[in-house]
Amino acid sequence: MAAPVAIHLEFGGGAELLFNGVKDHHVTLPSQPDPWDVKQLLVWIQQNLLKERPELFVQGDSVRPGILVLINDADWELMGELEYQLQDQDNVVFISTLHGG
Amino acid sequence: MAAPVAIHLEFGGGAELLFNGVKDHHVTLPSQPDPWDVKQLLVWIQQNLLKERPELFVQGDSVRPGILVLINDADWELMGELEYQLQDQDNVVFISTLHGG
Amino acid sequence: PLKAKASLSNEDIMRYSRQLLLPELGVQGQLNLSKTSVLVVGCGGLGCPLAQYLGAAGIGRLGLLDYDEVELSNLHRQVLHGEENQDQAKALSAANAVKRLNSTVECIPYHLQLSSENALQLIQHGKPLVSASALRMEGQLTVYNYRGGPCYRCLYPVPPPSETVTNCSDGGVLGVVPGIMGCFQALEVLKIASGQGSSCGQQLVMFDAQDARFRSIKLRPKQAGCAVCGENPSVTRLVDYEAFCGSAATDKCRKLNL
Amino acid sequence: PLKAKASLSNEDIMRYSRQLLLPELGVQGQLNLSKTSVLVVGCGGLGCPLAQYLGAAGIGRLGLLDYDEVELSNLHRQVLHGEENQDQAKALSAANAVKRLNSTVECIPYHLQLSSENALQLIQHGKPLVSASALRMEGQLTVYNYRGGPCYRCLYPVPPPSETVTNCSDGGVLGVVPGIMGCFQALEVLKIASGQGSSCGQQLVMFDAQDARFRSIKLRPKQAGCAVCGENPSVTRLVDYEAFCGSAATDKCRKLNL
Ligand SMILES: [Zn+2]
Ligand SMILES: [Zn+2]
Repeated sequence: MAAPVAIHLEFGGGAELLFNGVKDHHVTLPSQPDPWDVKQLLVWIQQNLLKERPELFVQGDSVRPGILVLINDADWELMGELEYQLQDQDNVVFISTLHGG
Repeated sequence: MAAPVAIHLEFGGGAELLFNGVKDHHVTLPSQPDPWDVKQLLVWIQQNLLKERPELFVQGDSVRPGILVLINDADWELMGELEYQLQDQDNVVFISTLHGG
Repeated sequence: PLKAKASLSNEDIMRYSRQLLLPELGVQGQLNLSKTSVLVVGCGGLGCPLAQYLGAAGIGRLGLLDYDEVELSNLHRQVLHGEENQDQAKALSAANAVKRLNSTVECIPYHLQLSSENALQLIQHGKPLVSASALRMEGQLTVYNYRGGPCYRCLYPVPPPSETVTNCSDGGVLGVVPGIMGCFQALEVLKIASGQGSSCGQQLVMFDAQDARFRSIKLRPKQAGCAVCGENPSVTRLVDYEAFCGSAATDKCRKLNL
Repeated sequence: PLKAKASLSNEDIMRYSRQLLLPELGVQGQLNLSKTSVLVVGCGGLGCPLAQYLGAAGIGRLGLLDYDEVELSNLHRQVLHGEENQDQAKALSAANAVKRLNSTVECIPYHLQLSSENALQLIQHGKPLVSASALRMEGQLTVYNYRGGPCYRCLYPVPPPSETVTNCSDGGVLGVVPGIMGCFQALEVLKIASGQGSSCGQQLVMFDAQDARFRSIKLRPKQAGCAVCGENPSVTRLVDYEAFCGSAATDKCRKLNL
């Protein structure tokens, strides 16, 4: 069994509007047989945090195009994307790309 | 004997011009009988780093008026000023107040 | 004193529609802006963008203070003025430019130098002061007299020796650096005036344009022993700022509610 | 193409004296600016301060592109325009305003929408793109196509669904937020054009105006499999940006060397 994982989730660029406008979430992912990866985190967020319109957050088993995912202040592409295994105290940011000026 | 202390010194707002324009200095203060405090650090900086015009950096045994001192991103006034005892890996910033626009 | 508007006109609603949509501002925030007076001290590199964005956003009254006239060497950063305004008073040139953008703002040019004598008439004691400066490739910003934070004198009880004070004519400045800092001042003024509140009280914000890096540090609170704002103030009238800190007061650009 | 100046005139030396003093710029940096052409795509909330500070600093040629006309609801943030410019083409109004500030800059207004057809004429392939956006109380900035960093398509291989794209008319925006971001764009353009170099390549800079907080995050490098800039590009002509991302291209304000 993998131990519970405490992580910090942030939503920005408008993505927070899908979470009652709350930008910062300190959450603990429960103990489970295998380590938590980002793919499982997305499912957990949908089931536990997402308040409305899931199609604005996910597409298939990934985030929808136009949302950047950052793990510990780096583009998730540098970290293994969906396969990245979450560590205790990780910081995961979902930022919607702004279009405006 | 207190062990050597490795600290990060930063100069900004023009104060770096007294240090050959170098803003970041990683230095190790040698072992000495008592713990290092900021008052002793100022003497050490004058003897080891300061390149020119000490009167633009110190006045008496403190920094000259118009230079703010920050210890680990907080005003040194909150930390005990000259009496603060330096810890390994501390970050000390000397920032000259800008006048211009 | 400014008369408070009871409601927004149709033209106001049209003009400010994009910011009225913001939950952080809304109609009440806009009405709050319209009853606020701001004194912009210095219509230079900081004061130009500051006045421009305060005027555009619908501040009620804008005092524009500068003793100087527009010169060619100002135009790389003092973007409210134009080539045709050379030799004109900066206060007047700035007021005319803000009027072109928003004629509903009451602009009052003061072609004079802030001194301990006239400051008492112009500045209401204890109002927040959004102060910024910019030199070379660096900027700094602090909100003084705000929610338990320090006043200028709390932070600098002793003035810096005048020979240590560098200004833009000596040290140079990239024009867009005061541009960024002046916009930042406007943001904090608008947050305070609309009722949202500033997040920069008791903070020093530092900007390094070379690294494109901002950094905030926590300052001391209001000092009980401060000669100006402390429990037993020894300075009960405004000190002459220039005498106090030895630099031309107009090098600074600051905001004070009237 | 712009002819390179061999030296600065006396008037140039006077006008730019405060920035010529900077070791980071100097005479060579100023000459570099004078031989650079920049296309400002969109003369709105970002493009106004961007064009203003690029013009003031002495960029050689400034293309100003916008298909839209000035409306009252623009003036809370589009500070190059004035009340008298309502119904005028933004590109023209912006060009006239920059000219008033610095008549030595060659301003070329383009009253049209950027499309895959005209983009090929206007934009030189592979030049750095300083892109920013601002909405509500937030801003973002990235420099694309710069020193091994990604292009837009590397970062967003699939366009966002159009129903997820919010613009200023839907979401609202505090005017000074694009003010800060447009100044920031100008800073990075000036650093690139003068030869100093940008520190924002392969970075996303995010600004939260409510907390007055900036933050930078590291982006992926240029992607070998990218359809535009990769090793086997499948897109060999410019894609229609609007078709690609489903938002009006003019909501964005970007810079491209000609
Ligand atoms: Zn005080
Ligand atoms: Zn690419």
